[in-house]
Amino acid sequence: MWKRFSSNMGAMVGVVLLLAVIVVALTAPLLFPNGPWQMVQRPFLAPMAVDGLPLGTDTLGRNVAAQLAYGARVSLLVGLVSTLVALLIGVPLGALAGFYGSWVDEGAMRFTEFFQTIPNFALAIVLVAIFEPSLASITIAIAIVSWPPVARLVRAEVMSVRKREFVDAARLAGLTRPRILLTQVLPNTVSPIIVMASLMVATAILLESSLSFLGLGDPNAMSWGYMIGAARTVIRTSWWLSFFPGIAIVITVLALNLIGEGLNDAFNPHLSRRRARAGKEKA
Amino acid sequence: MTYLKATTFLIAAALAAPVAAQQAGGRLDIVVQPEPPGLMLGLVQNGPTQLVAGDIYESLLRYDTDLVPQPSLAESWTISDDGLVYTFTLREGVTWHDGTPFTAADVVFSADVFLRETHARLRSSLAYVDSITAPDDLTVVFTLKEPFGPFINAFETGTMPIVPKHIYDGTDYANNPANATPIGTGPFKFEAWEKGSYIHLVKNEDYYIDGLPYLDEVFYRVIPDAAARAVAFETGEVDVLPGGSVENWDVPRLTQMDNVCSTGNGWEFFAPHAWMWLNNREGPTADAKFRQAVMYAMDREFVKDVVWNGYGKVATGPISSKTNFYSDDVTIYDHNPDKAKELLAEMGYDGTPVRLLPLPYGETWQRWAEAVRQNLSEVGINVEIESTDVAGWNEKTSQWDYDMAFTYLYQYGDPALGVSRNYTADRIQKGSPWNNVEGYDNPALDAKWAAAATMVTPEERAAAYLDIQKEIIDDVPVAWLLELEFPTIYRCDIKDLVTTGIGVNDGPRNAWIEK
Amino acid sequence: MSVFIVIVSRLAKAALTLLAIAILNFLLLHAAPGDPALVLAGEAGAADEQMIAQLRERFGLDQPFYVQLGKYVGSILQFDLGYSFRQGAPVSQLIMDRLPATLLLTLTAFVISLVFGIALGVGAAARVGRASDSLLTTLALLFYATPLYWLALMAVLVFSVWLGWLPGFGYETVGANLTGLARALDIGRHLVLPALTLGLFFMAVYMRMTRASMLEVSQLDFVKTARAKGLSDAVIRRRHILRNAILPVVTLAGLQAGQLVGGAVLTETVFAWPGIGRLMFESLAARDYNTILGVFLVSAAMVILFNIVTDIVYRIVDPRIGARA
Amino acid sequence: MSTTLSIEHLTIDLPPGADRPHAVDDVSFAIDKGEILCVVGESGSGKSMTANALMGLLPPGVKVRAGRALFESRDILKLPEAEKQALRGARIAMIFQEPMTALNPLMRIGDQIAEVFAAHDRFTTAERRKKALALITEVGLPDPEKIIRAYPFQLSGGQRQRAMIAMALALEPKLLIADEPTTALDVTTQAQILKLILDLRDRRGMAVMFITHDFGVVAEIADQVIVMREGRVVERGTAARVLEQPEHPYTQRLLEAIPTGKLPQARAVPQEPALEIKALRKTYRTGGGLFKPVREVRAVDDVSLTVARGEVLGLVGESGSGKSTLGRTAVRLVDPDGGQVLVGGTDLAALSEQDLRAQRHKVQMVFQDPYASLNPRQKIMGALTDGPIAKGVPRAQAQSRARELLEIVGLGADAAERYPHEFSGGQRQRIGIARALAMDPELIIADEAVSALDVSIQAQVLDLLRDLRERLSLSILFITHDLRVAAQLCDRIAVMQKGRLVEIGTVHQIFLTPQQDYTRQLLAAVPGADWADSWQQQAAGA
Repeated sequence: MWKRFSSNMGAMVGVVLLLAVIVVALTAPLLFPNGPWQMVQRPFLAPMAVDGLPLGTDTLGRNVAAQLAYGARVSLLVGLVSTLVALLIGVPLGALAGFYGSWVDEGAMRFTEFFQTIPNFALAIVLVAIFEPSLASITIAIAIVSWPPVARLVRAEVMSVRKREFVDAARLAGLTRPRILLTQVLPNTVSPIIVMASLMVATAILLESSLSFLGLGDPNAMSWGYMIGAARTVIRTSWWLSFFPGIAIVITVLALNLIGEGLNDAFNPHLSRRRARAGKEKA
Repeated sequence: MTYLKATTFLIAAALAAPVAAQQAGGRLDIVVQPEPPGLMLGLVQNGPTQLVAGDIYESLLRYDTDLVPQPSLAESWTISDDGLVYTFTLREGVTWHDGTPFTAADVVFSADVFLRETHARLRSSLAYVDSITAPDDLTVVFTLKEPFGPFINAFETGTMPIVPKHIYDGTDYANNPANATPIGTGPFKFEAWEKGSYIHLVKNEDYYIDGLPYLDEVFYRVIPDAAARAVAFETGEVDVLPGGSVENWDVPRLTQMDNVCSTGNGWEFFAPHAWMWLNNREGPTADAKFRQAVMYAMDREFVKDVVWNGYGKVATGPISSKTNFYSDDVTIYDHNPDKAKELLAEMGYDGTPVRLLPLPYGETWQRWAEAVRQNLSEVGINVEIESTDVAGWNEKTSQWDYDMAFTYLYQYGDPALGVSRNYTADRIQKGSPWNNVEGYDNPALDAKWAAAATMVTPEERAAAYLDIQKEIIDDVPVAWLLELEFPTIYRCDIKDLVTTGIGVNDGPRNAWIEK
Repeated sequence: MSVFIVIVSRLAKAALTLLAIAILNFLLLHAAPGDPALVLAGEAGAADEQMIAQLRERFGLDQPFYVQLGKYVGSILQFDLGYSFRQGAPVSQLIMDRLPATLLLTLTAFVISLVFGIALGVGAAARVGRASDSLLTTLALLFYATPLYWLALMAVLVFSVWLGWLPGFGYETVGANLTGLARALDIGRHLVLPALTLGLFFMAVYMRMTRASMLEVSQLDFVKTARAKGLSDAVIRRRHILRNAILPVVTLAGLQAGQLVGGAVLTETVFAWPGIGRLMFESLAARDYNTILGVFLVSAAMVILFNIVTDIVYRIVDPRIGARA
Repeated sequence: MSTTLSIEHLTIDLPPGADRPHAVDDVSFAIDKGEILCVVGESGSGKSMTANALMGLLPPGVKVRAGRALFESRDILKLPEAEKQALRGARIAMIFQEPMTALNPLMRIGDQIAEVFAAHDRFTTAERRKKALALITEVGLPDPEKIIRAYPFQLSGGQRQRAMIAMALALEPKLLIADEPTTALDVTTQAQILKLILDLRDRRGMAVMFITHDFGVVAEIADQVIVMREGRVVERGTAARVLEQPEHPYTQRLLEAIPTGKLPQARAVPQEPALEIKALRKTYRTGGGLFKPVREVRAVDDVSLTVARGEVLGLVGESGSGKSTLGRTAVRLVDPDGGQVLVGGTDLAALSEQDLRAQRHKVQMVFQDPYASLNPRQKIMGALTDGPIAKGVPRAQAQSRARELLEIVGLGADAAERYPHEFSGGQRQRIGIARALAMDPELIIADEAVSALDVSIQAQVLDLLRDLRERLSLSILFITHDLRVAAQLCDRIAVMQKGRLVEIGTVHQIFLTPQQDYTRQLLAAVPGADWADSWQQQAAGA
């Protein structure tokens, strides 16, 4: 598994990039003890124009480098937590639907479809606007719009695993259904869930930045989307204010996508190999 | 400062033939932001509606940039010496856009019937009015119950738009189908409204002043994104950016372009005054020392220079320097963090966090709130910014659910119209974000405000307002910030665009394009 | 099962879903602080109790909550989206005014992304492992990771401001009074940037998906059969692999086409495109309940419509579906 | 007779990192016109690679290293791609193992056949259609006009294989390569397809390279045989010679491993029942939505049978006969619609979910697919102890018993700490058996437990079962589609068809004096039945 993953160059690039972002996020308070909001110099200083401000200053003379570092914290936090919350909603729902079938499945899937019918970015906007922008409301709104695909994926996986013979064996062993679901079925759906989760973190980061861009960010937390939103009015005079956070988002999202793809390839070694084996089994 | 003179104006000469250089023809594209909810000025008086409908509707008077009244639908007027009787002589030969003649009956209907029902701000002035009569088709008489100095300022288009009686009399005003195609007496006629895109006005060929307007048509362009509005101006797609339609950061860049002029004029009548409501009822902000500390902690010059690009003026107190009866002979709060810390120590501030509600009107206000939070945190005040949209802001301020909240309000030329409403105890009423939202209760001052409003001579009133300003500024009921100045940006070949105290709102009437 | 019956049963289900969406959103919106009367009064710059009370009465906000909900649901059931008091027009009219712009934008973006996405995906799959494949997949990954609005900003900056090739915003040149072909061309020029920026992300999605799907299908047994028949690679790709590989792409595209309508808020905002996404966003801050609800219903209806269309397309492409059910 | 294809010293490289360097190593053989050559081997023997190399269809990374393949006096291994393409389908045709997946699911059968003509630019559209119809008729598909418009999913497995053959024959190739074309089919269908291929060979005089792992099939069809093992040819000769006098030990082992029609001695079986099934019914309903008609399949239709203590009862039938459903219903993996399943006096069919759980251990199952029957994320120890612990056996005791059982099935106790992927298919089946035994069941149901295994592995597992039967006096319900396998292990055999029990009797009764037509058909369809009998008799006599 790890061998296949580590031999995937894209995935390793992703890991390195993501680690870099994580390190920056973790060390932000050490690197910039005064926080991202302090007005340190004249506004609109270009990158490298003044020592100690490698990325320049923003509209209020705040250190862009510090903002980027603190922004990484928010992006990663919102991305991770909202994905976790989405998993907490989607995995049980999908697992129950897929495992128990019949009316449980029917009900859960109607519920899921219902959420998929509402345009999800619009729903996120309404949710954040209504609960007022804060990290908590943004995280929850993102989770609420992103769980349906999780539920569908888990349901499909559970339905396929549930048909495998070892599940029958576990039933014959006298294990209770919940225990079979937890110990036999769910562990076998972990790989696709992990792959999906890594991609969801990426999507959540994009969503958070889009909300912040529209002015629906947490005003007390410096985030990349906020930086772009704040800087877009000065994009022509001070390109770096929207350029750097944009690049930061691209790098982070790209890294997560690369990792997700790498995991996917590692979990599902090349189809031809799998097919060859399947062929052999039948022969 | 200019004081009002209650005298008779004869204006025939004032409207002498246009200067030879003025050229007719052409089209003006003006940004309007946000899209107005409606154009029937009698029903809706928000900013965008005033901007567009100011060309369609008119009132009896106009006001120049020194707030001196000028004739409009009224040719001349007199005010009795006791300040109680205002007599207006209307212009002859004025017709509505649908061809119906305009008469004094329209004025009486508008002021006494229509606007009494629909226009909250005018209603408070009309409270002083005893009767409105039309002795003949060209004369209207307003009789007051008691003298009310600022009454002469009530005849501005947005304050008292004259609406057509023949269309609205006896109808359900709000649901009258004619609201979609407004009929006024103004220099431009409503032509089309492509929702989400533009409003198209065309020249009123039958306008009662020969030669006016010069322009053939005016497009009000709806462009929801501030950056896109700036681009639109750069690429020449729009010609005029009324105050506030681009972010302040773009102003210097745009004004440095070739053939681009800007002016801070045209806001004198409104004199937008920005401050933070400080909740006087509870929390740290209930303590005057805390409020004074806030004043000292803020670097308002920095905000003016950085956030507002140098436009505007640091406010000294409740009355704008553009409004009548302003005085700077008061305590001045400079940026003095040490003094602020001292005051906080004296008061015994324990670090209780205070919530700060920015005004949800775009990046400028957001940055301003961030700068204030940083200033306050530097003197040891814990600030949390609460984010909300326009609806949430209105709800929170009018329900007093805030600690500190940004706002700005218009002053309409006179403290009795636009200032006292925010400080007197009788205006402490939940449900409105324009009254005494901070909950400042000072009975002694209440009496002084009331007296100053009904004094007859300007001199008396000036003295009374000086007294009020000195006292209230020491109390800091709210944290005054800036006298805002919203520069109007336009192509230099557009002439005479801003000639009155309400700026572009009625600018196209006289504007012309140099070819 | 015949297509007709599918449509009827899906429409019946859709009606229930839409009703549920109306109710949920109604509850959500009314839970938000502030109401349209306050906003409208607020924008007027001054108001008093009387005015706000008047407005509330006009908007029907003075009535008990359940009465408001009941009335709304009642009118929805009669296909009446209500009246926008803020805009002074029936919601259906507001939406119909804006809908063509949104449909034009999203459908163009959709077609661009689908056509180019599939074409590039097929191309990349055919050159799998080679430099051109790596280049295409890397580019796709980049577009996939780039925030839409940022790309939009950059596009305006470059193509509109610096180069001046294309208009950076708006739906058409205002007041040009163009008609016929000239107007269509004018709208087309305005359409280029927003449709491209909106389409690029989805193009990346479809490209990656097509490529993966092509590679997966090309491993299947029947492709070997086709080879054994002596078919050329091009014919195999077109007739055998692509037709099978396109099924999951069609499904995804169908799901997203509907979402595009609601998701165009960002693009419409940056490019000042007068569509319903922007209408919703603007109405939200003003708490123009009926309009927001109307936009939600219309976009949800779009989602459902697209899903049904996808279903039918699927049935046409894949003979197994109809028979199996 | 002229030689159609001649392969000389063919060597095919595997990609680096594979378990051996060459897929095919120095292989030579020839096929004459009108001759059927069977290439026999177990999985991984390189037989399919050889075929793919001839077609130019080797998977990426696998390359021909040396050798030539002369066909129509050209070395087809060295032809440029365009000429290989012209050859494929026209001069050399190929059919595959999986008729289910080998046809494009989205294209009509007629179009897929006509496509062969199009690929080689023959005939007009109308002619193509006529030819396709003729081919469909020739391969014995019913109602050609309907078949030509049908999609693959509307055809049965046998019909699809016929359609494949129609495609392969379209341009009258000189050589037909058939890669295990009947392995996935039922015996009766298999017999029909084999007959079809023989007929076509006779009618058209083409050469056939027939790849199979089944000596029964070889006996039915082959003129010449080569036996491959790990990429090398270990034996070659005429079918009769190889079958009757195998020279190479590997061939001998393979032949010995074949379950044959040789009937074991009947054992005395006690009459005490371990499992009694009474009037069991199970009907599957599909559809039944608002607009969908209900379709009913009677998977188990009023079946009664008894498995005595210590007895092995074989349950035989073709796919869709309901034999697996019967097995699954007997252990309540499927709830029956009616009837009783009595184990030690308890009616499993009547128990509530909770009561059932306490009784589950009495009947255990060994499954078909060795790769799906073990949880890949659980160590073997867990698989073997979950059940006993749930039943109330102390953990330590359950674990020591698990190690013991692993020894018994021939794996060694240390297998307990490993994961399933570390074991081969045959080893996994042993683990599956150990898992069933761990529950101390009164009866084991083995559902096609050896069907997925190679012949030699199959023989080992059957040996194990036979051994366990003796040592532990197990009662087994042995479900299989393969009569030969059933004959090896079972005391009695029950034959099922379309959900009904057709016939039940001792092995001798069923094989020697079958009472029902269907049983006779099944017996007749067993490939190589005649040969096997004769060879066994001969072997017995020798």
